[in-house]
Amino acid sequence: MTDAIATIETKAGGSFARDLWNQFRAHPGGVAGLIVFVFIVAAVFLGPLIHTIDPNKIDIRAKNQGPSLAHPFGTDNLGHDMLAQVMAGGQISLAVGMTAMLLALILGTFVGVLSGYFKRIDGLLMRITDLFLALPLLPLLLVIIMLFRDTLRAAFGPETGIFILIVFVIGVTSWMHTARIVRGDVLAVKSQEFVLAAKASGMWEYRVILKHILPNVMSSIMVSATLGIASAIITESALSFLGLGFPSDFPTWGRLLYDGANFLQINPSRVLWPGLAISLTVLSVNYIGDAIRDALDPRMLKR
Amino acid sequence: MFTFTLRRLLFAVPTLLVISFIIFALLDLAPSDPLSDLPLTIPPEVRAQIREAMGLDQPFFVRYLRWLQQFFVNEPLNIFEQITGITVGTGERMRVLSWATRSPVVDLIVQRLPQTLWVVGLSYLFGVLLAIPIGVVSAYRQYSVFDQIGTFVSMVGYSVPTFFTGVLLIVIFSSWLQWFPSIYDTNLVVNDWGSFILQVKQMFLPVMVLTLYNTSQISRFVRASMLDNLHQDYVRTARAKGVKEKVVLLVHVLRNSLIPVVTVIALGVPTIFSGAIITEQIFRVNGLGQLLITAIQGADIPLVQTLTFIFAVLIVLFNLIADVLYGILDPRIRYD
Amino acid sequence: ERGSDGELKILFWQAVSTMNPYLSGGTKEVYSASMVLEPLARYDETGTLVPMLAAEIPTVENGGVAADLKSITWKLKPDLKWSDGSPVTADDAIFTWKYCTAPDGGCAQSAYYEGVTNVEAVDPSTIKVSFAEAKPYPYSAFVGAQSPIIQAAQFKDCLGPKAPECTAANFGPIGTGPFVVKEFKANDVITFEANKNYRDPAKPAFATATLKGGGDAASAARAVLETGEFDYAWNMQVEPEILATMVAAGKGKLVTAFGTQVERIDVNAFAVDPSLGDKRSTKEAGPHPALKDIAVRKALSLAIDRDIIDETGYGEAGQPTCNILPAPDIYKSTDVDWCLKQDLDAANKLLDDAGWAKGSDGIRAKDGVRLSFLYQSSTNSVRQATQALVKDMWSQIGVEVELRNIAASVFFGGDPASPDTFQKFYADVQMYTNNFDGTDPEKYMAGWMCDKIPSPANGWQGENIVRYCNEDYDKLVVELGKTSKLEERAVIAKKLNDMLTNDVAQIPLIHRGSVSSHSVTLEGVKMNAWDSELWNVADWSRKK
Amino acid sequence: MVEVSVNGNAASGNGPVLSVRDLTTSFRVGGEWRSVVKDVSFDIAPKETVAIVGESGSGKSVTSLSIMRLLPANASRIEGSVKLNGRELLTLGQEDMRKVRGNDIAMIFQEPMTSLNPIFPIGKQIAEAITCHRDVSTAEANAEVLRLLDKVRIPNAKGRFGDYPHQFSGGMRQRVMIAMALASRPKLLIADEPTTALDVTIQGQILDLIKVLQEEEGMAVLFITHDMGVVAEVSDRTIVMFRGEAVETGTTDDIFNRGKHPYTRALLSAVPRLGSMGGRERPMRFPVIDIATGETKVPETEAGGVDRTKRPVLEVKNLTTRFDIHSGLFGRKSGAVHAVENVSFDLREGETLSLVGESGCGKSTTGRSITRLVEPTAGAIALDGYDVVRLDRRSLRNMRRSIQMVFQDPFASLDPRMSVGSAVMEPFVEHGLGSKAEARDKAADLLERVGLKADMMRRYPHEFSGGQRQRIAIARSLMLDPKVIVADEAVSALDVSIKAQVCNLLLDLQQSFNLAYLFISHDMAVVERVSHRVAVMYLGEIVEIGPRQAVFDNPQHPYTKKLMAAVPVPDPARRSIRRNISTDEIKSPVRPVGYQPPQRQYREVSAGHLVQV
Ligand SMILES: Nc1ncnc2c1ncn2[C@@H]1O[C@H](COP(=O)(O)OP(=O)(O)OP(=O)(O)O)[C@@H](O)[C@H]1O
Ligand SMILES: Nc1ncnc2c1ncn2[C@@H]1O[C@H](COP(=O)(O)OP(=O)(O)OP(=O)(O)O)[C@@H](O)[C@H]1O
Ligand SMILES: [Mg+2]
Ligand SMILES: [Mg+2]
Repeated sequence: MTDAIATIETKAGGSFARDLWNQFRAHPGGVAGLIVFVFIVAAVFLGPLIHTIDPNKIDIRAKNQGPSLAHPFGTDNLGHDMLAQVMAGGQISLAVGMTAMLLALILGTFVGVLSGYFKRIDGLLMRITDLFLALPLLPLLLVIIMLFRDTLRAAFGPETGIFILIVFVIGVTSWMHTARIVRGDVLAVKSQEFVLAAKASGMWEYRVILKHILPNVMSSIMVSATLGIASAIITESALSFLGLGFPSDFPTWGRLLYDGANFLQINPSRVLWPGLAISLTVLSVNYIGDAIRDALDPRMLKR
Repeated sequence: MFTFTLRRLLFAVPTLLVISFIIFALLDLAPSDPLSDLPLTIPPEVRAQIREAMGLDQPFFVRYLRWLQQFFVNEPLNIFEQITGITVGTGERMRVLSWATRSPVVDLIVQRLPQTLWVVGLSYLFGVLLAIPIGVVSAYRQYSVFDQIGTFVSMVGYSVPTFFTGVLLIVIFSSWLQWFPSIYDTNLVVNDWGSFILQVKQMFLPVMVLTLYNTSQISRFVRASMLDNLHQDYVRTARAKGVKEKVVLLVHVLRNSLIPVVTVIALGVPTIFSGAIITEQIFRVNGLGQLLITAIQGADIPLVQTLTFIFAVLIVLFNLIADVLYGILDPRIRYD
Repeated sequence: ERGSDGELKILFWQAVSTMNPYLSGGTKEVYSASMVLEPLARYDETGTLVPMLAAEIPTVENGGVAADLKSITWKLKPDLKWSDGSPVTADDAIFTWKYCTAPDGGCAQSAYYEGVTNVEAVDPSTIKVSFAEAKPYPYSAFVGAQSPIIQAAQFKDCLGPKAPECTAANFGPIGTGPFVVKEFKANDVITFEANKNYRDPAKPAFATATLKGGGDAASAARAVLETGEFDYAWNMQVEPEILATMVAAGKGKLVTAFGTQVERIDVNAFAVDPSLGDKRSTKEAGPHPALKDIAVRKALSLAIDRDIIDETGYGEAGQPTCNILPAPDIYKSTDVDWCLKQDLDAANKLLDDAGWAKGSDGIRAKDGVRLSFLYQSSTNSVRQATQALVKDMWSQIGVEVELRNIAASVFFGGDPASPDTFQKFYADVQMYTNNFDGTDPEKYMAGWMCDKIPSPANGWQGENIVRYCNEDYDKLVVELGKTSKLEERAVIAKKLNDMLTNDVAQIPLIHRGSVSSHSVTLEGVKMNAWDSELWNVADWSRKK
Repeated sequence: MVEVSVNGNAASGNGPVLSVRDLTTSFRVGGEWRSVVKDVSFDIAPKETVAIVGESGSGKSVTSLSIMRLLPANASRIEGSVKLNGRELLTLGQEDMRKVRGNDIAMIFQEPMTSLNPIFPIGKQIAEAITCHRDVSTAEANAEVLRLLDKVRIPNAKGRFGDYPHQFSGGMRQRVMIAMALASRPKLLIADEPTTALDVTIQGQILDLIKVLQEEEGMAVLFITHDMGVVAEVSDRTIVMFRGEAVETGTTDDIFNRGKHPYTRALLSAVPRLGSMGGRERPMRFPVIDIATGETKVPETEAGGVDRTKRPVLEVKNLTTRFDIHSGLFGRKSGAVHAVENVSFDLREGETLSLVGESGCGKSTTGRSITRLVEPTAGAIALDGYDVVRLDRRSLRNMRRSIQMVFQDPFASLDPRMSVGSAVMEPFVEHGLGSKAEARDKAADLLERVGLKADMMRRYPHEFSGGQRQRIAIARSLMLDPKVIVADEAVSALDVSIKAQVCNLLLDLQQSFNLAYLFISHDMAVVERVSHRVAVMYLGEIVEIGPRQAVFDNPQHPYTKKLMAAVPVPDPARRSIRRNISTDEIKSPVRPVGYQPPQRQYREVSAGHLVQV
């Protein structure tokens, strides 16, 4: 009888993903963020099909121009078309953001889950986390470039090689927060009875982790993911800002911003567009993260 | 609690040793060279002599052990002597010397600390002080206009990189309006009203940029934590007792909400000491961040090693402090 | 009148790390020390030697230099005083020599004392410097900002390995110059005050001076040219159009001086294919498959439009050049100018004639060797702009380029383990600036001799980065070493320069000047490329 | 007690303390207003105890919170009228309402664990209730707090003044809550399920305490519960709520003996009554009554017996499980929790052995030791041919096919992010017992067996009620065809009627699959109903074990007797009987290093009925 009551109250059917999407849609900031983000991604990847100027084409006669029909974002001091550069830079920045985030996420989740789940190695892993927090990024980057650049260049070509390096360095130095958060969540999830039930049914531990622990810490992981994209884009920008990072004919938003900073007064659009692109991307991604967190909030799932 | 702290402290020693070794090895491996900014006109033989004088020709382990001795024995003894005036032993011992300046690293750090504390520390403090009320009101009036705006501003605050806002602010306020200096004067001594105003002026822009960032981040934490607690049963109990709403909010909810926030704040303190590299660079505040970045660029290994190691110590220490604070603030947590 | 003009504010965007030029050879350290420490003689803005502590410049004619060129004798000005009031004597000079040559001292300027066998006091104010061999150009020890006299009394306990421990002395050396260090904050700011015992009672005009460090070139320029917060800023490596807008603000102006700096592209004589591993860029690797062809090298040089590079990256601070030895005037060759004007047609023709035919991808190749080069340089916005321009120009003659920029601390560092140093040159072409100190090019030109090629055998320590090897060239260098007459030396030096350019041992791009900016209210600045920029800071004053 | 008619205006001399008229409370859910309490009216006279009883979700708490106006202001709407001594509360200003709360009406909540602020000492929290309504000095307030703590029978009140909530057991915390509620001598005390989260023995203590205090203070009590036994014990009048409506109101006696509404009868029938099994040997199903018609849907029937000739499927010999406590600088062992000490029993096919005992006595640990979810310290366990204590990882996994667990919390024991279909199929798939399709067929079959529909497999746990979830958990445990099921408080968290259903289900399944149950519970009434044999645990040891009939009819050990006495009796006639239960907290099983547990002797009272001496 009470079963009947409960059944009345449940929404008929509806898969998990659809629920999630419905929750997500209820978050105006998240929806706005998603629209902006999709727009940026589309602009960056599809834009070059419309605006076909080669980003590395030099037209020295047309340098330092303001916005015009031919160059909607103006040109830089070598006569590169800024719109083409911003789009090309966006492709790299977004790709770096995504992949570095993924790497950081995988590492962070791995460490977080292990140290949350296995009490014995918790202390050790957390101290390793401390170590990585203390590691200076720049010397690490230099060392890694020295050790692996040529091998990677030989294997993947110069561009992909340096891409892998940068992504690796950013990923390897930014997983710690994810690890800490995931660890905390795992500690909470681990003590729930369904984990015990799974263990009691004779599942291998690793299967328990994969099928029960991980999905339940997903919400923090997703939030870390969105924050991770943002911080990876900013870190890459900061690396470019400090003069490391990609080769100079490889525009990224950070490098465009850095190179443009001095030209702010002559040609404000050089700073404005990449700066805006970085800020908007990070902002939209953060809003998406917020919405995902709200949507995945167990309080929302459990009535 | 005491034994917990003690045990963690004891455990910290080997941890830190390992960290120091790894950092040292990393720096040693790094291909940058302390002599790289010397003019190319200085011939190779002279360079070799300079290297030798720096001790660079010694094997890796010798250098590491020497650094350990200098850092863990000589420097503390030196500080001890300076404080007490008692001379221990001959009083002559090798201190950790920077390669670039040939002066004791610790002195450099002590010299840089004030600027960093003023600018980065103050903005952290402001950040915390602003974030708490903002977070509280945002959570209490969830989805209100204040909350929406606050959320947006704080999102912007930590989405827009400081190297963008910083450059923008300098051009607007230093170049066009000329309200604030674009260069931080570390020699300024605050001894009267006028110099105080100057100090405030030169700190304004960097502190503002960093405060915005810190406030944004911490207020998010406060808000989330407040929201968690606002719906707890004990809040209902307090209301059912007839406690005033203000007291419910500020005593019951806030106190509980601050527990996780305090640990987040504690974990953030080490970043004050690492300085805000980019912000310091942009506003030319010659603090610890700037010291570190010049040291890294100049491959000044003793300086980088010491700075990063001190940073590591702070991280480990504040991790511990965060845990201990948690235990103190939350009576339910009892380590041991 | 001394001290009447208040405070002088100088900005060095690379901060000064020590005031002892013997412990750090960095330009910024040498310049800042020159406000305090003085040599016996130094170069003026034209590159002429002028006496400082010395009463006059010794020459063979006035008997100061021995006829056999094996010794030089300096006389001090009368009544010279250190800033602490004690007299300057020949012993201080002797001590300075001992200080810099003491074993394990790591003296950065010991090259200035190379070949010096003895420094002795003839009398308290007369110093005799003896050389092991005849020195056609004996003005090295105690000459120029790099080799000033330090006070024996202050540094007497700082010899050899103890040198770095004398922090107080290194940060606040007692000198004879117009200023005295009041406070030194390493890598940050130095505060000076006027030297009460300076030999000219009317100077310096400023009572105090601060030398602030940190930031970047553009913001330093802004602080002088736009906001007027500082009086003088050094090394304005900023894109010309930015400087132009800043100058338009009317608060300051730019000053330029041309020394011997040449921005050049090195072309590697040896093969550098990564598959060669450790043999890369050494004789064992064999000649570079493409760059061994002079037609290719010449075409590369011809294809470059140096005017555009100058205009985008250097402006007033640079001039297109084909010379690797661009100054002083008597050494400057005027014979080679074939590369000054870009000539794409000629370059293409050269390559066509040499059999480098364009492939389907537009890249030239011959016998399976593609004209595809790795082009490395240090990280620096002007260099990266130049790289981009050159890449574009070379693409127009069917040459493909991969750019790489390496952190300066690595590129110019000598870490033998690093593959990225400019000495190792694991690239087809690379770009940087080099020059020589003072005005005499002998040592500089000797840097292209066969035995100066860096290799694992000499720990990659050799000046012949381009791995040029030409017997005729070596012979000429030896001859230069034996010639003491200035005019004859000049003829030989020019010949050497022309050989290098015509053989395209490297591609000179820009004769670079040093640019600094100073406030319009600052008077007396005489930009000097041969010595410290602050060489005449005693004469600076505030415009009334 | 004064008889007050339902529509209280016929009240004698003094009117009702609280008068609720047509109370309707709605919540805004997704933009729509949904009423969860509809037209509820009742009065409470001074010194009277009125109980509201009903299933979970029937609107009991919302009713009480509406009276207190503690619902979230922007998402709820309260209509009707609530008068306190004639004063309308619903239109009162915020500040005036605040003065009513805690002062005129006080409230105790269900969850003593979370209802106290964890970071303030309890003394301070009680004092706050005083100081926010009266202008008294701190010293006076503190003196008053001590008096209150004494009053709610907290031993050593002075010493515990500065303690924090987590340092108290659940029962003690509930006493603190009561002390807090009494602080301003309210006219009305609302107790919202004050004992639901507590142990039987503690529940008895708290009920007694409330009764005593009510008499002493002379206040009216609105008592909210879903437990008819509790209702019978405490209330003068009873309101039965069903889906937001008050379906029946009357004196408790009337409700119990002459309840008319089918729902009331359904509620009553589902209440396990201690002693109702007198004379029966085998477990018996609960009757289930249809709410709509009032007819008995499932009649009471006796369950199957046990074949005593076969070998037991589970034999436990001298099982001991201890948890080491480490402390000090180097984390040396400083003691141990003796959670399970020297426990022996056996279990046959088709048999239910119940483990009973108060919270923390080691019931769960025993269950987990048997499945090796915790490592036993000593002892031998033989399960279906496996030597459990000495298994390697692989055979342990196989062993677990023979023994499955069902846990207490139906909300926590299913992964919220896994569809129930996958959840049920999972063990089968993980053990590679067959294809996905086979797993699906089997899961569908089992879901139907436990009374759910196979097409629910695609739904997620949050779309099910607690009872349904527990069925799913049971279906999952059956997926591997186990011989033994450890049901760890499997029905404790469920509503009465659902509890009955799930118990019936368990009995059915036992018969069909010949399952052996290790039934862990602290609910004596349920245990009496479902088990063949009973073991009573106290501080990690079995103090009494034997056939159910023998233990219940003839309890020997003092602790067993105490447990029996604590069970509320769903008979209003026996209301005035007081138990005189001590106010002690539960004893701690923590022992220092080197502690030697005493050798225990057992006395056989009758066949198979052993008692510790
Ligand atoms: N804040 C709220 N917003 C929306 N719906 C609510 C809210 N609080 C309660 N409800 C709904 O009101 C109904 C009645 O809830 P209530 O808490 O009164 O039940 P109850 O009888 O006290 O049950 P239990 O025995 O489980 O405590 C439930 O369906 C619940 O989901
Ligand atoms: N993993 C563990 N580590 C330390 N002590 C434990 C652990 N698990 C249980 N205990 C302790 O062992 C004792 C017995 O616990 P157990 O959970 O078996 O009790 P229980 O009878 O099931 O109680 P409840 O009715 O509250 O579930 C308790 O004192 C408990 O605190
Ligand atoms: Mg309720
Ligand atoms: Mg239990």
